[in-house]
Amino acid sequence: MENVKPDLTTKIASLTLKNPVMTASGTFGYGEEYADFIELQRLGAIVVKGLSYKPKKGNPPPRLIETPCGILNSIGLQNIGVETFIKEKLPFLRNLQIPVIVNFFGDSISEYIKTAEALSGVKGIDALEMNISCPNKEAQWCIFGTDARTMREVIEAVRRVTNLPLIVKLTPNVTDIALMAKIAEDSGADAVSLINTITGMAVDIIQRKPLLANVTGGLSGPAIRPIAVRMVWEVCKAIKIPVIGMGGITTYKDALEFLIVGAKAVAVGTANFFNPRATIEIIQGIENFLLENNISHINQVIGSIKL
Amino acid sequence: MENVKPDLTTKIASLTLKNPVMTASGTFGYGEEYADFIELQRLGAIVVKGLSYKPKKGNPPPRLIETPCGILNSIGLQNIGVETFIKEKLPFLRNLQIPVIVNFFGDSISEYIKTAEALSGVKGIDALEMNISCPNKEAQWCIFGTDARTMREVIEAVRRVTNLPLIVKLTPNVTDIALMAKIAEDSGADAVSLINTITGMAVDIIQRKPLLANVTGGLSGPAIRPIAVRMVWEVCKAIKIPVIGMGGITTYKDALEFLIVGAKAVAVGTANFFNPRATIEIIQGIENFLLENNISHINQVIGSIKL
Amino acid sequence: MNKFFPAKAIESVCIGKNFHFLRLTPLEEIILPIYGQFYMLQCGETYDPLLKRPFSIFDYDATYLEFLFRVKGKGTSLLSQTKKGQLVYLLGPLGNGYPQPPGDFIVVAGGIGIASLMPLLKFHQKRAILFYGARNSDELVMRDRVSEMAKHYYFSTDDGSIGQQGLITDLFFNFLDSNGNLTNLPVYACGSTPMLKTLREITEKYHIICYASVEEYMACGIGACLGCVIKIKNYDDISGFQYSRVCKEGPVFALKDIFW
Amino acid sequence: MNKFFPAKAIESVCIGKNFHFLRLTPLEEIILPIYGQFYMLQCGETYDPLLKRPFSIFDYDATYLEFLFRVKGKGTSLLSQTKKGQLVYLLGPLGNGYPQPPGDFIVVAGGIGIASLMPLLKFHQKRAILFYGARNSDELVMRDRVSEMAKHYYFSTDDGSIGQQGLITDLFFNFLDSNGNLTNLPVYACGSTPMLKTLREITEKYHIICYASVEEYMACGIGACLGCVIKIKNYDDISGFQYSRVCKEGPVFALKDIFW
Ligand SMILES: Cc1cc2nc3c(=O)[nH]c(=O)nc-3n(C[C@H](O)[C@H](O)[C@H](O)COP(=O)(O)OP(=O)(O)OC[C@H]3O[C@@H](n4cnc5c(N)ncnc54)[C@H](O)[C@@H]3O)c2cc1C
Ligand SMILES: Cc1cc2nc3c(=O)[nH]c(=O)nc-3n(C[C@H](O)[C@H](O)[C@H](O)COP(=O)(O)OP(=O)(O)OC[C@H]3O[C@@H](n4cnc5c(N)ncnc54)[C@H](O)[C@@H]3O)c2cc1C
Ligand SMILES: Cc1cc2nc3c(=O)[nH]c(=O)nc-3n(C[C@H](O)[C@H](O)[C@H](O)COP(=O)(O)O)c2cc1C
Ligand SMILES: Cc1cc2nc3c(=O)[nH]c(=O)nc-3n(C[C@H](O)[C@H](O)[C@H](O)COP(=O)(O)O)c2cc1C
Ligand code: FES
Ligand code: FES
Repeated sequence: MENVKPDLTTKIASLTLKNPVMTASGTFGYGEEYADFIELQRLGAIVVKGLSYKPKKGNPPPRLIETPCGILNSIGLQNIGVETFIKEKLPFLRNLQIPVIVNFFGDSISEYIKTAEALSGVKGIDALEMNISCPNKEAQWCIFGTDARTMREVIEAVRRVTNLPLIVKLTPNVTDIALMAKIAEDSGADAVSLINTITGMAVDIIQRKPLLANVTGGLSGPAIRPIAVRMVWEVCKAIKIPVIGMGGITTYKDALEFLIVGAKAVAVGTANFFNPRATIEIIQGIENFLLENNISHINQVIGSIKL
Repeated sequence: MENVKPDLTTKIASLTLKNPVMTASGTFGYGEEYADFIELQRLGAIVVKGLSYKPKKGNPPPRLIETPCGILNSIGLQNIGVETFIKEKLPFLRNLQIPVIVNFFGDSISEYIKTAEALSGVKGIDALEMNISCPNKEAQWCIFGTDARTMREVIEAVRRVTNLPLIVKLTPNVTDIALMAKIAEDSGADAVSLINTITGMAVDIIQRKPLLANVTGGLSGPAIRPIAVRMVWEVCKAIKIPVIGMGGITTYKDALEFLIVGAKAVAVGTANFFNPRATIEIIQGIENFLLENNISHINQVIGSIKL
Repeated sequence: MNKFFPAKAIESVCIGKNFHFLRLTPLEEIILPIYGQFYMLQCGETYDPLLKRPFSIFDYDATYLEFLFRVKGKGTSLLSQTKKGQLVYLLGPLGNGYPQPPGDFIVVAGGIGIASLMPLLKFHQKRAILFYGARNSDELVMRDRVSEMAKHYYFSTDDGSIGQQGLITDLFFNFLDSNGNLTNLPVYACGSTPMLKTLREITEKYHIICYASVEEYMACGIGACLGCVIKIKNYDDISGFQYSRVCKEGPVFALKDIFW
Repeated sequence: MNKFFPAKAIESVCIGKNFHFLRLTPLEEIILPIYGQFYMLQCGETYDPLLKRPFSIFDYDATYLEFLFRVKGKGTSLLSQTKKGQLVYLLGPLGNGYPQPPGDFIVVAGGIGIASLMPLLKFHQKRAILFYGARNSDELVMRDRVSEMAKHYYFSTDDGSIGQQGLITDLFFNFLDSNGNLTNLPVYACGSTPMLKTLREITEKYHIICYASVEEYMACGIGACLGCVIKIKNYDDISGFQYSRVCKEGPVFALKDIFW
């Protein structure tokens, strides 16, 4: 039998990705950092570091520490702000001819609105990913993504001001992730992505103080993969809009776990740090897997789990 | 200066432990399995595999799979039941002259009551640890430990029927662990222990089916330690009753992280599997640490975190 | 009784693509294993891989322990990089082991399953009729060393590169067919699940007693985690089965008792 | 420009308790580093340790790369077990490197900090006045190889086992005190934070330019994660500082600009 190159095309709302592998926000800078290592054009999509309206300094160091099979980080959402991004980083990304997804956040609903508006209608930005795992300035006790009512409010507000495909990025620090996904769907999201990092902490036993200046940080990397796969599976069962899966993906096998439980695309995060070629190797690995198993289209893998 | 042997004594409700290191339920069998490897008498306390009123067969295999720095298990609470435990396992444990804590669970409030009653007033059982991370037969949509109202109900019910020190074991699969701990405290718990395993999933990409027969399982081991430390820290700040910390503890350094954020004792779980001498090495390690740092009492370490 | 102890690698050699042989000298007095028992071996120095891996004892006396294994995933891959002189930590001997053969007996080994059966052959020299099959001659590892212990031996390979072409169970079946008098010998077997399933059909047909060593994922190896269970027939229970721990009640079970 | 490439270990030797020397031959054409740059080296084969570790380039040409490191935790411990012939994956060259010295210059090295400064000495032979201190003579590693590149050299150890007893910064301070004319030479430094802080006091006092290579935990090494920042003075910003990435804007900073 002749081996035909399998079709890896997948759709996230109105975006068509030539393959289901994208980068996870905050782990791929603004793309250019990885240009020495891979052909960026081969990516399914590129998701940039989370932006706020104004530049943000981020947290004091130390900001990261390795833990067993994972890392804890508290970058504190340092970023260059919307304006500088559009001026200095977007032209390069636009040239790549692949979907550019801009991750953004705010510390109040009005900040979210302002940022979404500033990013909409800009040539070269193909979709928005809304990070709702951020502290809520107005209600000190919660982050946007853990309280159902606040979450609905902020998503609806953003939905009203943008026509771009809107991906809502869910936090795993909740009791019922499927419920949160449902709320995102009902509030107007075109897709959801998950998981963001899981809150963790590490202690310097000699100094008796936290190893991160910010006390707690977000856990990512292979350690969290089983939790992420479970959550993506729960969400895929609960909603109809596309799901982008991530959390600890390091090899094509990991990526396939997420696709099999129902994710339409996956994002590679921490793995980029220890293997700058991870995304490309994963794309290649998925393609080979389909070839070897005589599967002509990635759609036949997505959601194919047998229970 | 002369080095005096440091005092490791710690108190959990009315129990006095000669050191803060206990075993985590389900990872130490009924104690006797480890008698070849360590002097069981040296443990701070022993916590046995979770018991239900009647014996339980547990889940079909495969029941466990290794994941990066962790394991996923779905034993399904297989156990020999209260009666056989008291008859066949307790005499051995009683002889050890260390506190014996019995972990138990039910699938309905009445099962919890029945089991707690059967375990109370039995010579050799020094405290009960109530596992509330079990599916609730009466309310299919929840497990006891994730819904505030159900949790309160079941703890209050058990509290009414036992005078033994009651430890409530919290599940980490919640948005706000401090809130759950507060509910346990308010409902009459004498102490809380955390964390139980985090729900996860792994997929066989060739067969396209879950690697565990039960689909999902509980993640434990070093991978989850940063999450556990964070949760223990949050709980210690929120309640006054003693906290027993666990999740990924493998070395004395890990144990100290939990003690420093405020746990009065720690439990060692998955580490027993790959190092049957883990508990003893941790006790020894803590003792040496205190000696080297001229700390005379473990109380000076507990809760000593500087923020 | 079992122990957790360090041993020193005195031989560590690749014996064919993806097969490795390890000979260790225990650094403490050991408890002598019995045939069919196994050890948990630490692979690597960090938390990944996390768990020890189970391996049957291939050969031993009071001064050495030998293991034969297939390089499968990351644990065995690291273990195969063990250098001469390096320390290896082990836990064991574990499990029940094979019951003592009453006289002559039959051994059916599928691939690396031979590792578990070797001590039976060694301690009952020239008493066993050995059936040993593998994918090809390369994977029929240590065949000279094991076959010289047997009274008679028969090899098979999937590709016919050595011995008879085909499955070892076919070879065994044909053998029984033409040697009816041998159906009163007990069979000792270790191999893949498909092999054991076929073997069960055969031995049930001839009413032959068959002991099989089986595999299941293990965490503790000492009966504490309840992770390694398989379904074993139990007519005292209304369900007709019970879960037995491969590491404690096994790894050797009467093949007829396994609930597949 | 930087690259991710494999190299083969051609020398891997312990050079004193907890110190290791590694010489690699790149298996691909490399981009030549400049002094003060570093590489991220993969330690081990599994996910634990997860991240690559940063190491300064100690010596190099187009055909080899050398690293000198202290065995600290699990990453360096695994790396120190590299066997001759083994593959090591690296990413680099990374970071900014030291600015070119205009003529003669001063080098102040604390312990393993020497690794970062060696190429400066090598590529400007007999131009540097070297101050090299460590805890004791065992930890004053490679002192012959580095000192022969210097114009003058001075050693110090905490225990006085070699060179002058005391801190290298004290030695340096006394030297300046009695050689006032040398305060116009730029200083290149690498060592512990306390050492650099003292050095800052000294160099500020004498208005000497000082370039220091600093360390921070790193994940990516290429400027993408923003994990490795330190506070750098920036009077254009109302806060008076900015966070700069050690892996990209550093690891070499003008010592006076560091906001401690
Ligand atoms: C009692 C017993 C005796 C054994 N004796 C031998 C022997 O003598 N020679 C030999 O080559 N192999 C033997 N095996 C199988 C051997 O344990 C596995 O091949 C090995 O654990 C694979 O580890 P890995 O990390 O290389 O593979 P991975 O697939 O990366 O392992 C991942 C996880 O799966 C487990 N696992 C994978 N395959 C098996 C398996 N077949 N059985 C049990 N657990 C498995 C591992 O222990 C680990 O926890 C035996 C298994 C058991 C249960
Ligand atoms: C630019 C740069 C150049 C360096 N050059 C050298 C060199 O030439 N020789 C040498 O011996 N050391 C050098 N170091 C320090 C070296 O990177 C650490 O000692 C090493 O990462 C420790 O890893 P570990 O796993 O053994 O220790 P662990 O303590 O187990 O490491 C845990 C984590 O902390 C990080 N870490 C620990 N110590 C340091 C440190 N001092 N700096 C940065 N990260 C650290 C590790 O990278 C890892 O992520 C350099 C560091 C940097 C930033
Ligand atoms: C250093 C770092 C920075 C991150 N920054 C962002 C961010 O700005 N916005 C966001 O939505 N997620 C951010 N994330 C989360 C990742 O996008 C991803 O959801 C998470 O790391 C899990 O995937 P992984 O395990 O593959 O890394 C960040 C993660 C890391 C490790
Ligand atoms: C195989 C296994 C069985 C367990 N059984 C129980 C149980 O019966 N009851 C319970 O409360 N917790 C049970 N646990 C949870 C542990 O007691 C502990 O909370 C958890 O594993 C986290 O600690 P660790 O990372 O040190 O293992 C079990 C854990 C494992 C791995
Ligand atoms: S491996 Fe733990 S009970 Fe068998
Ligand atoms: S290490 Fe990632 S930005 Fe410097």
